[in-house]
Amino acid sequence: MNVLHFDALTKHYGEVRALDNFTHSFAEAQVHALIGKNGSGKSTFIKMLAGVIKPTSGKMKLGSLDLSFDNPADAFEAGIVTVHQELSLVPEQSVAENIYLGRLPKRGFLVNWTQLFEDARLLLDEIGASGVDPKAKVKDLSVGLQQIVEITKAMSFSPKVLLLDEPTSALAQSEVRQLFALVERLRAKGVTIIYISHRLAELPLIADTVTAIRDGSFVDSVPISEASPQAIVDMMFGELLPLDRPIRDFPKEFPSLSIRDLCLVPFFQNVSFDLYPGEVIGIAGMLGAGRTELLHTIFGARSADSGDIFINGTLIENPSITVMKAAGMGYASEDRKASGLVQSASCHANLCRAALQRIAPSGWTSIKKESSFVDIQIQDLNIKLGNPMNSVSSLSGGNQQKIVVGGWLNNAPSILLFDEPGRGVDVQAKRQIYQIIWDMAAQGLSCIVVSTELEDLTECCDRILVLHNGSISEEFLNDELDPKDLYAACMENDDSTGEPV
Amino acid sequence: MNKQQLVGLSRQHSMLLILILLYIIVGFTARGFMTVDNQLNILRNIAVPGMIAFGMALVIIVGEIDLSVGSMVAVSACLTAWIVEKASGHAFEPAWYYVVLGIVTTLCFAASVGWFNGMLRHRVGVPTFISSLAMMATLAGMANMITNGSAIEAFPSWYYIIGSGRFWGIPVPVYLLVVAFICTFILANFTTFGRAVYSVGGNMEAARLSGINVWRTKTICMVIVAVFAATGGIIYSSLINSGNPTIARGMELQVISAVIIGGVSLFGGRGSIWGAFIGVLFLGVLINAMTLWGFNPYAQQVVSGALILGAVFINFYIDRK
Amino acid sequence: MNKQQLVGLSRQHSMLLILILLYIIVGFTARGFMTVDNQLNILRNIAVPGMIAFGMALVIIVGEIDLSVGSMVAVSACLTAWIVEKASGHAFEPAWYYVVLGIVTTLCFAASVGWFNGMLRHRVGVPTFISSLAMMATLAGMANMITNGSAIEAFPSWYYIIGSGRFWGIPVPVYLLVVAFICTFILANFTTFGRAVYSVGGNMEAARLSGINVWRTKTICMVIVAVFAATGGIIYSSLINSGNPTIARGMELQVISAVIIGGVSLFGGRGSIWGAFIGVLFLGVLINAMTLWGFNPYAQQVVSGALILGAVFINFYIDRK
Amino acid sequence: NDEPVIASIVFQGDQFFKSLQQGIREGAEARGAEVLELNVDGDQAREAQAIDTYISRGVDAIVIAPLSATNSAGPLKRARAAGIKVIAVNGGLEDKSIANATFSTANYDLGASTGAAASGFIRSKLDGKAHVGILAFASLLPEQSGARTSGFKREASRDNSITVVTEQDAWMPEKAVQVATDMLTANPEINILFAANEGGTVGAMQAVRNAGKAGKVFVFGIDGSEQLARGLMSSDNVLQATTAQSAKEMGVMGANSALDLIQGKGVQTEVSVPALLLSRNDKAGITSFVQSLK
Ligand SMILES: Nc1ncnc2c1ncn2[C@@H]1O[C@H](COP(=O)(O)OP(=O)(O)OP(=O)(O)O)[C@@H](O)[C@H]1O
Ligand SMILES: Nc1ncnc2c1ncn2[C@@H]1O[C@H](COP(=O)(O)OP(=O)(O)OP(=O)(O)O)[C@@H](O)[C@H]1O
Ligand SMILES: [Mg+2]
Ligand SMILES: [Mg+2]
Repeated sequence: MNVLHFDALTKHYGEVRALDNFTHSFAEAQVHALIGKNGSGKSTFIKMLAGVIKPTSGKMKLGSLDLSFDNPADAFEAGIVTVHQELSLVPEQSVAENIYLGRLPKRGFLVNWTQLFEDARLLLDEIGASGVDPKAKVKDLSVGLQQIVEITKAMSFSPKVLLLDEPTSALAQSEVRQLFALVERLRAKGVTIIYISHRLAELPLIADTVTAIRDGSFVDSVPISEASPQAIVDMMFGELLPLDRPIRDFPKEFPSLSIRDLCLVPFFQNVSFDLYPGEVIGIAGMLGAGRTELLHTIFGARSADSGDIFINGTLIENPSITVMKAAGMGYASEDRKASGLVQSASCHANLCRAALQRIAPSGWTSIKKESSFVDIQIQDLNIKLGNPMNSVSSLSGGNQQKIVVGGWLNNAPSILLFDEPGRGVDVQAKRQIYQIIWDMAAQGLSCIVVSTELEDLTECCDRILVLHNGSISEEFLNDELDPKDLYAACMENDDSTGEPV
Repeated sequence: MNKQQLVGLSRQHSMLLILILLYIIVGFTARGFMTVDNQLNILRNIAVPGMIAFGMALVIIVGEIDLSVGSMVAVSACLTAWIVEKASGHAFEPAWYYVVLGIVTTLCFAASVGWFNGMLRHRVGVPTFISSLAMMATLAGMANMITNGSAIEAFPSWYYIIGSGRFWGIPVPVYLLVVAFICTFILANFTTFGRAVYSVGGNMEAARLSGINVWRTKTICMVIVAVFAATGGIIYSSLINSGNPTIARGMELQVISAVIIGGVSLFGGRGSIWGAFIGVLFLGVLINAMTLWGFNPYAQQVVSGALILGAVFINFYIDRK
Repeated sequence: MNKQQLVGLSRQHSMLLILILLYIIVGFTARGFMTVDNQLNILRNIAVPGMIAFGMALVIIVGEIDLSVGSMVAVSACLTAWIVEKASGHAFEPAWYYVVLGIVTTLCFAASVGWFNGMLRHRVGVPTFISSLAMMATLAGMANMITNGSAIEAFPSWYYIIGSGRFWGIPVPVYLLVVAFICTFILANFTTFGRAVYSVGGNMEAARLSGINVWRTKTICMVIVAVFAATGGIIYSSLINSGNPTIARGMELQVISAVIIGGVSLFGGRGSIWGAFIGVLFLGVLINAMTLWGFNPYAQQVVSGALILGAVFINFYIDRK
Repeated sequence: NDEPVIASIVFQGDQFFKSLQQGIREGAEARGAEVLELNVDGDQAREAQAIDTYISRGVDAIVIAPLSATNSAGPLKRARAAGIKVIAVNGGLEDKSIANATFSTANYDLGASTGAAASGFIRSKLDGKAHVGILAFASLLPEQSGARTSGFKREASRDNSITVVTEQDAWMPEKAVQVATDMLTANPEINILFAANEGGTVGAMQAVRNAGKAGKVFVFGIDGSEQLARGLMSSDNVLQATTAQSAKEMGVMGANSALDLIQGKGVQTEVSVPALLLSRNDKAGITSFVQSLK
């Protein structure tokens, strides 16, 4: 029996056809992977099913029941629960309150706090997140734990249909495995799951079918057994050339960046390494290993407790963002919503922000003067947007990520730090970003790339450092490196998760 | 209790500590400050700004603001007096019939203004900052029009009880303040509505996606503060025994200062009713102390400005640590 | 131009359309409105709130607020007058020496107050809403203390030129308004500083991580609005030929209304100097029309409140579509 | 239409100014003139701007209660230069050449009138000794407030020994209740409260009642209103005397003088409108005052 049925479902935003004539049926009690490149309409599809937005036209059916939602509460009622792509938690409130947001248990007309915390405790235990205190404020948790809370919240509805929009983009492997175990349990209970991810390697582990959308249109749906990696990529992109990481030779004489004994309690201690001109270094590590803090410290956005930073052999006395920027460094942030982009501003403004001193050294600027810098990035990075003057918030996640990167490239940096450049970015866009990194590296740009997806690192980097328990525990030269080895190195003696490798 | 807990406690209650400090200083320097009578005076003086501050705390926590509360106090006093005057002409007795009519009508009027602000925010997206600013002028004008610029004196003789009466030696407004505090405190901390207020103020989109009726929540907060302001107007009308359009000018800023001094975040989602109370009490003690000290009025402005700044400074400074 | 473009245009300029509508209505109903003289009056009357509004637009775009501008106008007028009075006692001639001394000192004083608010925000995290609220009381008290409550009249006879003089028939404050507009407009649209203002207001953390000096940007905005307010005070001191502590009461709310009516977002990051100008002009025309219509002053409050509400309503309503 | 146009400008929205503007309107409309009304809300700059607006509007006369004796002069001088008749009511301008005619009850005289009543009371009831608390409005309108309080102090201390214990600002009634209550707490020796305006007087009266000090503390005030009239009639013996101005009468006189000037007739340039003492001992005077408010 086909439980979820869509008939010519369509959503238009003005001229933009976010989803067009989507017709398909999803079978009951299976995990359906929904894939497609950035901006192909996946989130739009999910949002309609979740009652967040209304379709322009078309029908949705659950079993024999017609679905038409005025608000998210209607969707919950129908048993459809969503974990949205952008985290939607209330940072100031407790984990338990977030899980039962809008549905706090009551005694009379008062909140039943005891029951609330007990229920939350049970749910968290069931999900395997016994480490999370239901009374803790969400703002005090790491992004990964917040994602767990988000999923716990969805679970608490005992859904018939669970929609997961890129739930793993902020998760590390161990947490991903927890999540998958959970998803399997749900499937066994008869829950239908639609699962969006850009991490194609995950699909065979979890999905029963793979459905692809391209530019707002349904392409195909195949059982997982027929979905070889090549087939998936073909569905998403039509044609995609195989990736070829250039093995480059660069002189390892004068490091462009040297880190010596850098410490920041409690995140890391005695971190030392060298980065050579033209080299791309990856930093691997589990979620919460302190990689973001390391990049922030190198970039001068936080001050280190001790340790030295040298650029081109010169000691930087008082590292600050201004000093580091002047020395040719740039930093593409991991969280485009909170710290990477000015969402209320235009794409144009976001592409210029970091490089204004270069674009307009005199302090006088104008749209005209800036335009050439904007156009070149839109072209080079293949950013899909209508008018550069439109607000950046109307772009899909992946295109927003490209804007973050493009903004820094405009500053012609000599050292660029990428924090999770691949978060929420499709394979094609990722490859475009690698290609840019390599092109720039060929001209002498040095890069540090942090990513939770270890495949990203093995695909992109020349050398990979593993940050473990606050220090660099291992170093790999990336020569036919197997992501599995890297994974093992990250996990070794990891007492924080307490899991065997 | 170890050192860390102590620091944590002082952080949370830094404003309380500042208030205690103020009490000590004023107690030693201002004659008559530490008498029971004067303490009751302070409580009575903060009764009206206090209850409005509780409502305002909810409004600010839910992510909105209401600048029309001062005018609402004035128009409510006038409206009540006007209705009592008109009704008493028609001689349906006893007197409390028309006093109740006046009070109920006024509270309904206030509620509908709050509801209107909420609707404008919801349906049209007009920020409450600006709609309530316009409402401030409109209501002040209405107060003047109702009374034709002068005070309406029409209350029966026992009406003074609401604003100036005492039971067991404690002024009636103090009871009202306590009731308002308890109600808002319970509302904010122990009801689903109260938790929704925090959720909506903390992350509106998340609240919406969880099926919380964001607009109802916001609108109810706007209604609550308007009703408290109207109650304040009724208390004042009793205190001065007339409906006078000139009262409560600038009270909105006083109330908002108090709420922020009490640690409610202007960005929404954060703060407490208890904090709002501390903030109001701080300002009340300050005003009382300056009157007792008998400062030159010009110096009072400077000193109170500086002290507010100082208190907020210390408060935020400790929070930073 | 197709239909969609037309809608887009009207959306962007809805406030301008409302303003034009207001012009037409007032032009037909108020005698003497459409004369050149009266239009120049309007411009002169909005000169001071106008230039402050340009500064306030920057402050609000950068994500802060300044509630002390009204008091700053008053204290600046008084300070200038006081310095001129003291200096002229010491008879170092010619008179413009000490006028310049007064003006420069006042501007420096204002700049340092703006800088102080910025620093408090930066170092201690005190929101400017509350620090400037405290500053509002402090400065008002200072104005009273400087002048001891009455006005100081000490200016040389030609001093009237700044506030009441004319060149080629156009009042001097109008020139100052135009200069202020051009400077702020260029600052906001054609300098890297202006770009930084928008970035910081839109997302402070993103701006910081792009290497923008967030605190310098915010502080400079606070300084600009304070300096504009001080300039306004100087203009007023010339207009009424004395330093008077009672001027510009409540101007902060008038200016903030104007800026928001002009489409600047209270949440920062969005808005324009041009919009602020339209907002100020709207309020200026409204006040002028009320004066010319001359109906009952109480009704004037209600009508102006309702009209502001109406304008904002239409503005947001069109924006919604 | 050729009917003369008169602009009527005041600076506050209370009962006194309301009556004043009503007087102007009635006086002017009785003689077929059009009236434009404005309240500048205590703002000196707004007053200057309004006068300029009326100049370009081309009104025939401006009847104004000037906000300040000195600072209001500049724009009125311009009005005069533009051929507009200027009538000052409720206090004149320091520069006598500006207004065509001035109608006033000096603020000092208002204070002095109440002060004289207080002086007699203190002498006969309090053995010539009194501790006085004052409620003023110095941070609202410094000049007027100062004149009223000094008039009071001067007259009240005549033949008595009075001590001004404290002098505070509170001009809105609800604020005045609070401040007066605090004053009585801090200074239990106070037996006389003087308030310099209507709101202050209402507040002081209520504060004494609330504190249960009726018969121990006596209130003297300024301004007249129904509520104050009732206070004077009340048997609780709190409010003793207040000095009202004949606001409406002053308005009618101002309007008439403006119209006379427009028609080219000569007018008296300085008219002192007498202050009207309302006292507990003069019930008839109070009754006729209340009649005049209707
Ligand atoms: N509110 C909106 N207004 C206008 N266009 C929009 C809006 N939301 C989405 N779009 C457009 O609709 C298209 C589909 O967006 P959607 O967010 O569904 O993509 P996605 O497949 O989820 O991409 P990603 O993998 O990057 O998250 C994009 O071109 C996007 O720019
Ligand atoms: N605000 C905070 N309060 C307390 N602990 C925090 C806070 N922010 C981060 N941490 C902790 O600091 C450690 C490092 O976090 P960080 O965000 O740097 O990790 P990361 O390696 O960048 O991981 P991610 O993949 O989530 O970006 C984690 O243990 C995290 O839980
Ligand atoms: Mg998406
Ligand atoms: Mg990180």
